[in-house]
Amino acid sequence: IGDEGDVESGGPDVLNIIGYPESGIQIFRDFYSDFDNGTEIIVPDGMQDGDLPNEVGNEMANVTGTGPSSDGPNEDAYTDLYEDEYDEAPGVFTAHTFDAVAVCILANIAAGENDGEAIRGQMRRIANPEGDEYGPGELEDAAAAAADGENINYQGASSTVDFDDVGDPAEAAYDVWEFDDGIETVDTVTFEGSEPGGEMDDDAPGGTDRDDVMVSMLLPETGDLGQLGTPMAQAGELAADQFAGTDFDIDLQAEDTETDEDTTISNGGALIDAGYPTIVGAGSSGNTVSFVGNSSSANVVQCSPSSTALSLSNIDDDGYFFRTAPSDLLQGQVMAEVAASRLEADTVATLYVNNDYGQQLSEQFVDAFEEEQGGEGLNQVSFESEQGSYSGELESALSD
Amino acid sequence: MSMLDVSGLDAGYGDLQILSDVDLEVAKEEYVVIVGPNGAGKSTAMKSVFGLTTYMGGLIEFRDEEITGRTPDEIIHQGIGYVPQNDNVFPSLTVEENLEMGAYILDEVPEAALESVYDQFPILRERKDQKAGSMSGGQQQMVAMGRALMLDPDLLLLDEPSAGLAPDLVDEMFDHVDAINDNGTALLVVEQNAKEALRRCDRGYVLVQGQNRYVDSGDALLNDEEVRQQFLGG
Amino acid sequence: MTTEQLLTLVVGLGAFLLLGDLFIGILNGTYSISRVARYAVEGTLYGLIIGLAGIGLSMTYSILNFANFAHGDYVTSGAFFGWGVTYLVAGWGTANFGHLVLVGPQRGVGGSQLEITITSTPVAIMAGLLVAGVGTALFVYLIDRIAYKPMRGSGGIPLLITSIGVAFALRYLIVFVYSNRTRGTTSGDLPSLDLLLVDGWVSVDAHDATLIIAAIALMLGVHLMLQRTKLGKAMRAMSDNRDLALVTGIPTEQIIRWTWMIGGGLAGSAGYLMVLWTGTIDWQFGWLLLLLIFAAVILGGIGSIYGAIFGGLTIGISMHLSMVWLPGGDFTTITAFLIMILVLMIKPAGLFGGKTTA
Amino acid sequence: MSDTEIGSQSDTVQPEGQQNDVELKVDGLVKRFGGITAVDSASFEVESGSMTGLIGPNGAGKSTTFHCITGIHRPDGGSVRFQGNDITGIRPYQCADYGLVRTFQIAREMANMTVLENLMLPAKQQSGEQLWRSVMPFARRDVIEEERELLERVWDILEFFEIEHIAEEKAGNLSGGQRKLLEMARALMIEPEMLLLDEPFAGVNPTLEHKLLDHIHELREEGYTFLIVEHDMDLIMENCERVIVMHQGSVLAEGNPETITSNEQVIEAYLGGDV
Amino acid sequence: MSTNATDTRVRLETLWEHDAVKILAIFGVIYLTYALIGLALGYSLDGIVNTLRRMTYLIAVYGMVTLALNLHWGYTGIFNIGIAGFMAVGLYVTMMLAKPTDPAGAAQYAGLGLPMPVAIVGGVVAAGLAGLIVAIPALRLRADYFAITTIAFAEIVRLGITSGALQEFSLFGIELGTGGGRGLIGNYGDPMNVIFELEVFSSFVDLTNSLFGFGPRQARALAYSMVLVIVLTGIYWLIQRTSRSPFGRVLKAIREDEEAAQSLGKNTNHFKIKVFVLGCALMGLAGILWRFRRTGVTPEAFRPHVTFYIWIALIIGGAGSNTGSVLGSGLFVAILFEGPQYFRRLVEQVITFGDAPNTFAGSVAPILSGNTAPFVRYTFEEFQTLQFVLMGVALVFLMHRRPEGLLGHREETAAAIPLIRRSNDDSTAGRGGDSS
Ligand SMILES: Nc1ncnc2c1ncn2[C@@H]1O[C@H](COP(=O)(O)OP(=O)(O)OP(=O)(O)O)[C@@H](O)[C@H]1O
Ligand SMILES: Nc1ncnc2c1ncn2[C@@H]1O[C@H](COP(=O)(O)OP(=O)(O)OP(=O)(O)O)[C@@H](O)[C@H]1O
Ligand SMILES: [Mg+2]
Ligand SMILES: [Mg+2]
Repeated sequence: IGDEGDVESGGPDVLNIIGYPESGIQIFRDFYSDFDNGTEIIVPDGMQDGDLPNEVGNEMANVTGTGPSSDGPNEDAYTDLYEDEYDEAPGVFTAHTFDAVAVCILANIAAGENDGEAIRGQMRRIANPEGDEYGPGELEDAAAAAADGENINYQGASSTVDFDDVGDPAEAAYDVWEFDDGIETVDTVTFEGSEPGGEMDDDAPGGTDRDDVMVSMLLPETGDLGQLGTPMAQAGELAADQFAGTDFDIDLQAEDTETDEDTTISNGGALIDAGYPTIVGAGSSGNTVSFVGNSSSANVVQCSPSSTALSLSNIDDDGYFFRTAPSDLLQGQVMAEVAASRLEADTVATLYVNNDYGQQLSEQFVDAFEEEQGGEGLNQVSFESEQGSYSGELESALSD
Repeated sequence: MSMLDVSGLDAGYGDLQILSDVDLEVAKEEYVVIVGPNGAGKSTAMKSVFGLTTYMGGLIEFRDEEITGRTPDEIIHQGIGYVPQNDNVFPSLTVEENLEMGAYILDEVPEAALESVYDQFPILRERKDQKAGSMSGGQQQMVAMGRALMLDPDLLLLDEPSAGLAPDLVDEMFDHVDAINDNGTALLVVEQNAKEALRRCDRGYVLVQGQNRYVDSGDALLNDEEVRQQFLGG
Repeated sequence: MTTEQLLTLVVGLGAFLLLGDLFIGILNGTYSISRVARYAVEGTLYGLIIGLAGIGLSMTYSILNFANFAHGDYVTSGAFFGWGVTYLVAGWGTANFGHLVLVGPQRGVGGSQLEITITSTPVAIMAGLLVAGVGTALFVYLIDRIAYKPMRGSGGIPLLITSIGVAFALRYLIVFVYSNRTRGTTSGDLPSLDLLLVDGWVSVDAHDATLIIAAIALMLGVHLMLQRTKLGKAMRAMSDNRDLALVTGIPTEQIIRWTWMIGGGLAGSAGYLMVLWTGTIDWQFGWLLLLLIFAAVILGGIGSIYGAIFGGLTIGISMHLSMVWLPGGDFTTITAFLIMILVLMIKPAGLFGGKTTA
Repeated sequence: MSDTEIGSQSDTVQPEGQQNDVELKVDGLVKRFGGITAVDSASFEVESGSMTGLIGPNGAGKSTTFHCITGIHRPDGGSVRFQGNDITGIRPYQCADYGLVRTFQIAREMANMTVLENLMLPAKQQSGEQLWRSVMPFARRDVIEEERELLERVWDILEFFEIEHIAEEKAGNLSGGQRKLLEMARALMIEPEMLLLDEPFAGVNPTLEHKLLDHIHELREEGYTFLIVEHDMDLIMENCERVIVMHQGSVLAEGNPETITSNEQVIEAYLGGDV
Repeated sequence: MSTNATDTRVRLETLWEHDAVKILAIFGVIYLTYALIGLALGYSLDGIVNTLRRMTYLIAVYGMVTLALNLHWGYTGIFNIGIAGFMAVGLYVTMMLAKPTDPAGAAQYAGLGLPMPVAIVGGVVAAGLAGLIVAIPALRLRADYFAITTIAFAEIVRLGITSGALQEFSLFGIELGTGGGRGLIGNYGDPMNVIFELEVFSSFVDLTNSLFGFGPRQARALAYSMVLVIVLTGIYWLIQRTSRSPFGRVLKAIREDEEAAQSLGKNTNHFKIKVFVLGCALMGLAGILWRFRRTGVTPEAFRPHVTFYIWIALIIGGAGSNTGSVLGSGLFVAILFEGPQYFRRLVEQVITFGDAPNTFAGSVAPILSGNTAPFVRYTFEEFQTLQFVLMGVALVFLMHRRPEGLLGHREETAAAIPLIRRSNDDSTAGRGGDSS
């Protein structure tokens, strides 16, 4: 078979396929049936689905993946909680959702009222350094401390959960994984991105004598990201359940985005109307981008657990938008490094889903690979989801 | 003995009633003509026999059996043929295919019937592979009639067979119609060429505003001063 | 007239230049031969599916005189019916009945676990294809009874609007029943024939071959059926003039029923074969195919089954060949639509013009 | 016989008309559909203010000739002149602008518009047909004024044809004959100078036919020119001063009714032996 | 008493004949219902007002597009199913014109930095031009071929702006971009600032604050909805005038029989192109107003289903009636678009469901043993999906039962004046006598 690969030599050493399993199944099928000539493949979090090899009908041994790690200080505590409750391993972004819900509830308790503006001022007081540390298993104590107006430093399941001045997580960790009867993490890379910081209120009113603590989730339970969103919502419920032993009644409401812009706006609007001061969501960056204007203009805090697009860092949000998921700025670097050192590539190409996520990650990856790793980026080819065949796209991406 | 017997028929389109209390009778081998002003409901009456209008009351019997509510192919099975007023050929089918369609309800194309139609209208044999849509108006009228004759019906309804035909063809058409009648087929014919039709028929109806106005033998109607003045143009 | 001639000239010249460029490019090595050949093979397979599905659309279009926007969802329905049966046969006893018949709505049951390929489970695939055809035929007939029959005789546009409603309802009912998960339906290990073509390989695997054989067999079958029976003539008669057909004694309802069933059966089979070929199934692939099917049918001229096949192949091949000049997949669909629009400009009645079913 | 010209030599001899102005002149008109030549270099003239009949067997090309004159079809050859202007191959709406209007063999009423709306439609030079005039407040005042005047004219014509009683009826609900009346009334609303009538009396009851003919004669007196396709020979003989006979796409004969009826070729091709 | 009763009934019936009354009554019912739903869901006043505001926004935008479609289909018989494409052209062009020349921060792509009013005009003109490009070659096609051409055009537009080729491009040396699949971020400040920065507006903010407890940004949103209602009224008026005029009469004639209209001296192509371009421009305008205040837009927003929504709204209201178009949009938004979700929330408020089965099979199997609960739960879980099924079924049902819609049966007279019967003495005074 060796010479078969040589016939069309050249082409990239590593191909980065950025997208979701919905299209990924077809892309990999086409790849293995017509283009498998020894090229290594790297994929980001979007493809982190342990079932993919089954759907593709191939072991996918040449695929290496990266993804935001749930490598927070309290990852294990969280994993135990999750497995106890749902009897399955937590998936990608579930820890981020857990943390987002926990922080939103704690900030609400600290603010003492269901008011988005007040909660905005408490988010960093709850999460950032300078304060007693609490983890996922200690949320009842954390709630009591927050109600007393104390400074607390929530130490999450996904990271330490410290927000920088634009509301992004200051620290991020990435797993490097492979397919091996599911997802097998083979390495973890931690980044110290930016400094924790940004505006916050000077003190916390707190108090226990109050109405329900209202918090909501706006996650994709159906649509393209439905597979991803359902466990995320479960993790969010788990976080709310941790407050069961406190004085507070938690009112957690979930709405579906259907991974669709209009539905996001419509169902998110209903959450705002119902008076929820915080919204954990939305799932995909595209939906989040279009919803940020609505939440911030209604003075509602939005905290996304899975929108990783770069553009969200600087979006016009009046300080209301936070996220527990790291920006793709970092994932691009991680992938570049994995490609260069682990996979020993000199040249790379990307095949990316034509949306915010795919485009940005592709650019970040190639930039990082060229500038930091000194390699060469060949083709960056976009694809539309839901095609019957991707051979044309693969052909272009793999050409020299 | 009457073959077709329509009595007290009310019919129309949707909510719109066109015919009220219309009686029509055609006896075996009889040649009956309906005349009347435009919009009187002549075509409507014919369509009603075939169940193509909204039925509103009355009785339609064929050989003493009620046929209201039957589908057109059932009625054709009973032995009635119909040539509508306009658009009465399948333009993209050849002449022969048009004729074959006339015998669709049979399993086999009846060769004898085909031959006899060709004998009656020799031009059709000459042009049997031409698309019917490219035939002239008069030729199309022959195709339409030939198609209706394929099953050798006992009663044939013809809606304005001479409309739009050149004078020589009009005469020819009337002769054809006569011949069909002579072969034993009863006829119910709507004609605007009223004088000629009445001259040739056994009996005539004058239909006005959806109602029977006069019924009489053709000659009697022709000679009736009032009918002449009002409906035959003097 | 003159503008049409001018357009014909321009388009003809354009096509000539492109083909010339392709030819020269291949000769002087600008375009890789194997690559062009791969595009051509891929395009042909795609075109066969579009053409097969297009026959049914074309027939109902000409007889009932309306553009059926639900046709794409018939394709999807058929694929799901058929693959449910394939899963059942291939996985009988190994998994829960519900999961099998719903083509694995949840993870865990899939083509690779059941090891489905034409060589390892030929019976399951034959049974699936049969059910895809017959089941869709009956299903489409049922839809006709419910949705279209009450509107017989309405104009083309009200029916078209109705069909948009049917398409919406059907597509999301598929989601409701089968879930919106995209899944892989076949196993990866598949015998294939690799041909060395000067500068690279062109591979045709067993499923490609199955698609070609089945599609051609089905097309031939329809051809013979319409030639040998008077059904074909009656269909033409009906598309000429429904009312006249009625009073001629042609059982119009029966003809309509057959038309729907033949068209539906072909659509279902096309859907099944498409899934066999691509190896994945999801709830909207038929809908996404629909506009291409329309393009093919219009290109070939409505009412002509040969037109539909020809149109399908033209669309499929030109979509893929367009990648020679416009690499990546961004412009394939745009190419197909532009070709359709251009043909409509030049020949408003389609290439095969008029009605020539059978 | 001597007055009958054969084929296209028609323009050499002046027939016995009252005025000698040529209103419409068709020269060498050709129209093909695929393999069929529907009109095969037909040439004839129609004099101003005359009533001319156009007859010929089915499929002779009469309707097609009308289509070509009025721009529904674009002729493949030949020329058409109307009042001295070359109007070959013009668009149908331009034809109406010149004052040449036709009716259809099968009435083409606007089924879902009322008879009134149908008749308001054709009038020429309605400033309200410019979008901005209909919309802008000041300009619209003039439009409304025009509409009032137009409505008056419409009622006049309804009375002329004695169909006031169906004025508010939807045109689609009219009977075949009423539609023919509407068709003609609508053509007159354009105030044309010449009317081409394609079988205006086919399917019209004889009594009504006579009334219509009276109307046509009245209109002629007002100076309209008529060219009528008709199969009813009696009608042609009694009402037309000139007759053109078409056969297989070309003009077979032209002349006054008496000469035409005695022309052997015409008898053979069209009238049948027994006339 | 009874005469009084019949009297009021008659008076009510005559009242009902007025379009304004119809609109007010139906919208009154819609708003009241939603206010009550809000109360039942425990919304506070600002939540309820906000719900109604969003409703107004949606109805106004859908209303505009439906009116434009009515001009195409209802009046002229032009079958346009490429609506989404024209909306996309309008919005994208406006955004590209308005975006600042310097692509700083989150906004990756540069624009021309034109003032918003100019950009809007640009977008509307561009949508109109797109209409012209489609119309000139395609309007001579059969209605259904034309329809397929328009939807193909809309897909070409959507795929074109998604494609990498137009992601960033330069036109005459000016940097522009559609952003490809990533879309555009509207980093040009609030386009409504023209109004919002007026002095009077601050008192409006104070007013909403004291009435509903709105913050300034919510007040802006409310004001924006009101602006949309005004624009909708303007478009309604424009199209109403258009249709009730000699111009509208020709459109109607084209719908009925284009060739005959030509023979009556009407340059129908001219009219069709004009009206198609006008409608497309209005669709572009609606596309702009729909989304230009949002943070960003992606091409996904213009998938064909948007077009079908508009069609459903038109069919509900009745093609051919402008009032019907507005009513249809209202009912579409209230019942089919937003309604099902509110219904679900209401039910969830009352009943708490346990976990639903994961699959359809899992929900159906228990039915055999008489337990329908899992099926009900599954159905509820899949409510979003069923909403689309409902839309489809509604469309089919309408086409069966009421193809003319709510008001389409009432053909509006196409004349600038009422076509009344002339009084008798008038006719004898005229030239009436000469015909007898
Ligand atoms: N499909 C239809 N729907 C509604 N009304 C109709 C329909 N067909 C005919 N009518 C109406 O029914 C009446 C009778 O029409 P019909 O065709 O029976 O007249 P007719 O006597 O045959 O006249 P003609 O000699 O002109 O053909 C007319 O007023 C006509 O307008
Ligand atoms: N659109 C067309 N396509 C093909 N052939 C046509 C077309 N229109 C007319 N023809 C053919 O042209 C010839 C002349 O037709 P035309 O309608 O002009 O005849 P006509 O003299 O008006 O006859 P009639 O008295 O029957 O109305 C016929 O042979 C007809 O079949
Ligand atoms: Mg009749
Ligand atoms: Mg004719």
